[in-house]
Amino acid sequence: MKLAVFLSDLRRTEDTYDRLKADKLGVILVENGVYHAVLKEGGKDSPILSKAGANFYVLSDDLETRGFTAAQVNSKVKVVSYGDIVDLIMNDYEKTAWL
Amino acid sequence: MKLAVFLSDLRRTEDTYDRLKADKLGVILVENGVYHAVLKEGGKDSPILSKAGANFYVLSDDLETRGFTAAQVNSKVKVVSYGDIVDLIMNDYEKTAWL
Amino acid sequence: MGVFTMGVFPSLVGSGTLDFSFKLAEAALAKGHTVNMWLSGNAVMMAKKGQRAFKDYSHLEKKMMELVGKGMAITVCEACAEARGYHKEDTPEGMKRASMDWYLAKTFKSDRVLHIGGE
Amino acid sequence: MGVFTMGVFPSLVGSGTLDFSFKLAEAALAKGHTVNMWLSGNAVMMAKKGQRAFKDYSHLEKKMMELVGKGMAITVCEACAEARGYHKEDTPEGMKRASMDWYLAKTFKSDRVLHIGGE
Amino acid sequence: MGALKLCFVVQRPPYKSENPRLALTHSISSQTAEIHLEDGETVVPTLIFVGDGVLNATKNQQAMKLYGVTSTESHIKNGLLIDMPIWVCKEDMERLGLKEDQMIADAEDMGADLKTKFVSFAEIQKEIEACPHLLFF
Amino acid sequence: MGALKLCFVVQRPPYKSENPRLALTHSISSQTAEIHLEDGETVVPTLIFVGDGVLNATKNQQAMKLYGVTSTESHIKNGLLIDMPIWVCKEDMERLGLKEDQMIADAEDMGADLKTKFVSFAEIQKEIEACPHLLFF
Repeated sequence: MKLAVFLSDLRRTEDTYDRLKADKLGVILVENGVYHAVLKEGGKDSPILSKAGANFYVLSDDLETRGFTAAQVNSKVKVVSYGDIVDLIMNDYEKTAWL
Repeated sequence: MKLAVFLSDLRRTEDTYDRLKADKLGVILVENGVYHAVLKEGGKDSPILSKAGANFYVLSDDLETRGFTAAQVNSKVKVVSYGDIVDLIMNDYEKTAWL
Repeated sequence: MGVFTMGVFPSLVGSGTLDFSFKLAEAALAKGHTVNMWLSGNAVMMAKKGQRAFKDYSHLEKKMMELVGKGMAITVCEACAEARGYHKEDTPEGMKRASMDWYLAKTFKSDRVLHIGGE
Repeated sequence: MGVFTMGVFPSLVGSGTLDFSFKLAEAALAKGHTVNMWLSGNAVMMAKKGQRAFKDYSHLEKKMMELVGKGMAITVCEACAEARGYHKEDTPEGMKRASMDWYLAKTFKSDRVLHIGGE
Repeated sequence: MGALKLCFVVQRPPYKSENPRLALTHSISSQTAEIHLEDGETVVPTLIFVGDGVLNATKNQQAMKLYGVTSTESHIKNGLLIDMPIWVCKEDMERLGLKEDQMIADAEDMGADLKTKFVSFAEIQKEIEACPHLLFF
Repeated sequence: MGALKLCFVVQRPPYKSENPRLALTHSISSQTAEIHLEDGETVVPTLIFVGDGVLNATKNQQAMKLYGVTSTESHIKNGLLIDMPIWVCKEDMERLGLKEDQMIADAEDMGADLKTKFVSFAEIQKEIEACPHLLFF
């Protein structure tokens, strides 16, 4: 399946993300999920970004709301707009999971 | 200080609990915090219960609401009623922290 | 162009999730998609007329009416609203109340569903 | 006997935190303590008259009036209520509305404070 | 024309918020979704408890007695009564130290034929793949 | 007679919920608590950001521009303007990789004299011990 996963928190209370598999996986970081794209906790990338084979996206509005800019975003992650997220949902992936 | 800490969740999103120190520390498990008193995740006690020198309490109403009984409670933890919690707050500790 | 249905559950005054949902709906409408929105649980707060606008809180009633004007179907969970004391007469114009089967039936007719659950 | 003030913030229809707060207040009153309660943020939902009782949700209006009858002072955050569309006329009898300084002043006069924050 | 499979996946413990309760009430409402659909169209839910969500399916919950509110247990039993498949992840029960005899196995007391299925995450993954839309709670 | 010290401790990131915003509005309202108190009685707050709560104190937040809502940044600056001590935990900034130049250091643009204090957790622990009542958000 082609699955777009939304993450909206810095600290997760589920482990579904670690277990779910998809042939094509998109991970869209929104709200407080955007911190995974910019923080280096203990000098390291967020473990969220180590999911093999996934494509990572971060919502630019939610980054800027929190005082961060595209320049600070991890190179694994693509900065996107609301319109881009619509295209990801409607064209690139078949289903979504807000974890 | 004499501090009563309330924990109401199974998965914590703060690390204040691990860092706060008190001369006398009471840890009162309520709502979904009661799971720390009964679950043995991976066969082990909850890490919550390893806080050195603390006294642990669990609210009986919230245990039973979730299908557990006093018989299942970890021996480190004392089962208490709402009335007991009032006494802990008013008599045994000086201040409270709901984390 | 497709049919996109969003289910919005955990949102509240002062939370970013409702803002996110309305901005995403707006972007989907702008691209020509059909958009349905189901507000349930705490998100039914949108069903209350007379919310006072403070700069400290996002105030979405105007945005909601704009999106309804652009053709978005927006429905709130009737029981969730009643439990919170939001009655029929509180519901802003253009917004419907229904039971949960409305949402499930909409998912049947949708190309994509984004169900925003969580706490 | 002491003065005990609770600040209740994150509660909602369907959450256990309001239930917890009211039961704890009841137990404190039963032991002869003076109890103050401040409801802020989402917990202001108690300020709304006409919440319909469903078995699926805890319904605390009756319990609240009982505790007020036993002398508990219960006040909700006025701005938080207005932002949610709960106006003065929605407030059940015996319950007050005030600004946040009411709560801070109560903590001044309290032997113990339990501030229930979190999300 | 046809049936739509929907996965309702509950990942969090009960009672903190309305979240797991809404998964139950929404999945049960699939029974009446047909009034909005055309002849022969149905919505077919599977309700899945995974991660800490398996804590929703413990038995002997006393929520009604102690707090006057319907327990998650009675909702799950209502689900079985209307023949809705209810799955609980075995690995998560094991991880949390929950035994099968602590869990809601059936709703025989209410006259339900269907029983709870204790399944592996691999089976849940397959069900998720088979559903066109996913509703995570 | 006398001053009551109150610690407001914010442990979680901004914007998910009202939580950090309420810490700010409540601590700022200590300014007017005197109307309910007797002559000479005051409430003296310290607002502390700890753990992930330090993320509230990043600068250049665009909440007003993008979502039409007051930023946590502008609330913090209002706090400095009324001379409320605002403390941010240094160890947590370091752990999250936040540098001091990314943080709100002052509210000079608004005419405030007071500056943010970047402190160790040991100092926070001492302040918590010195306050008769604690308000964790």
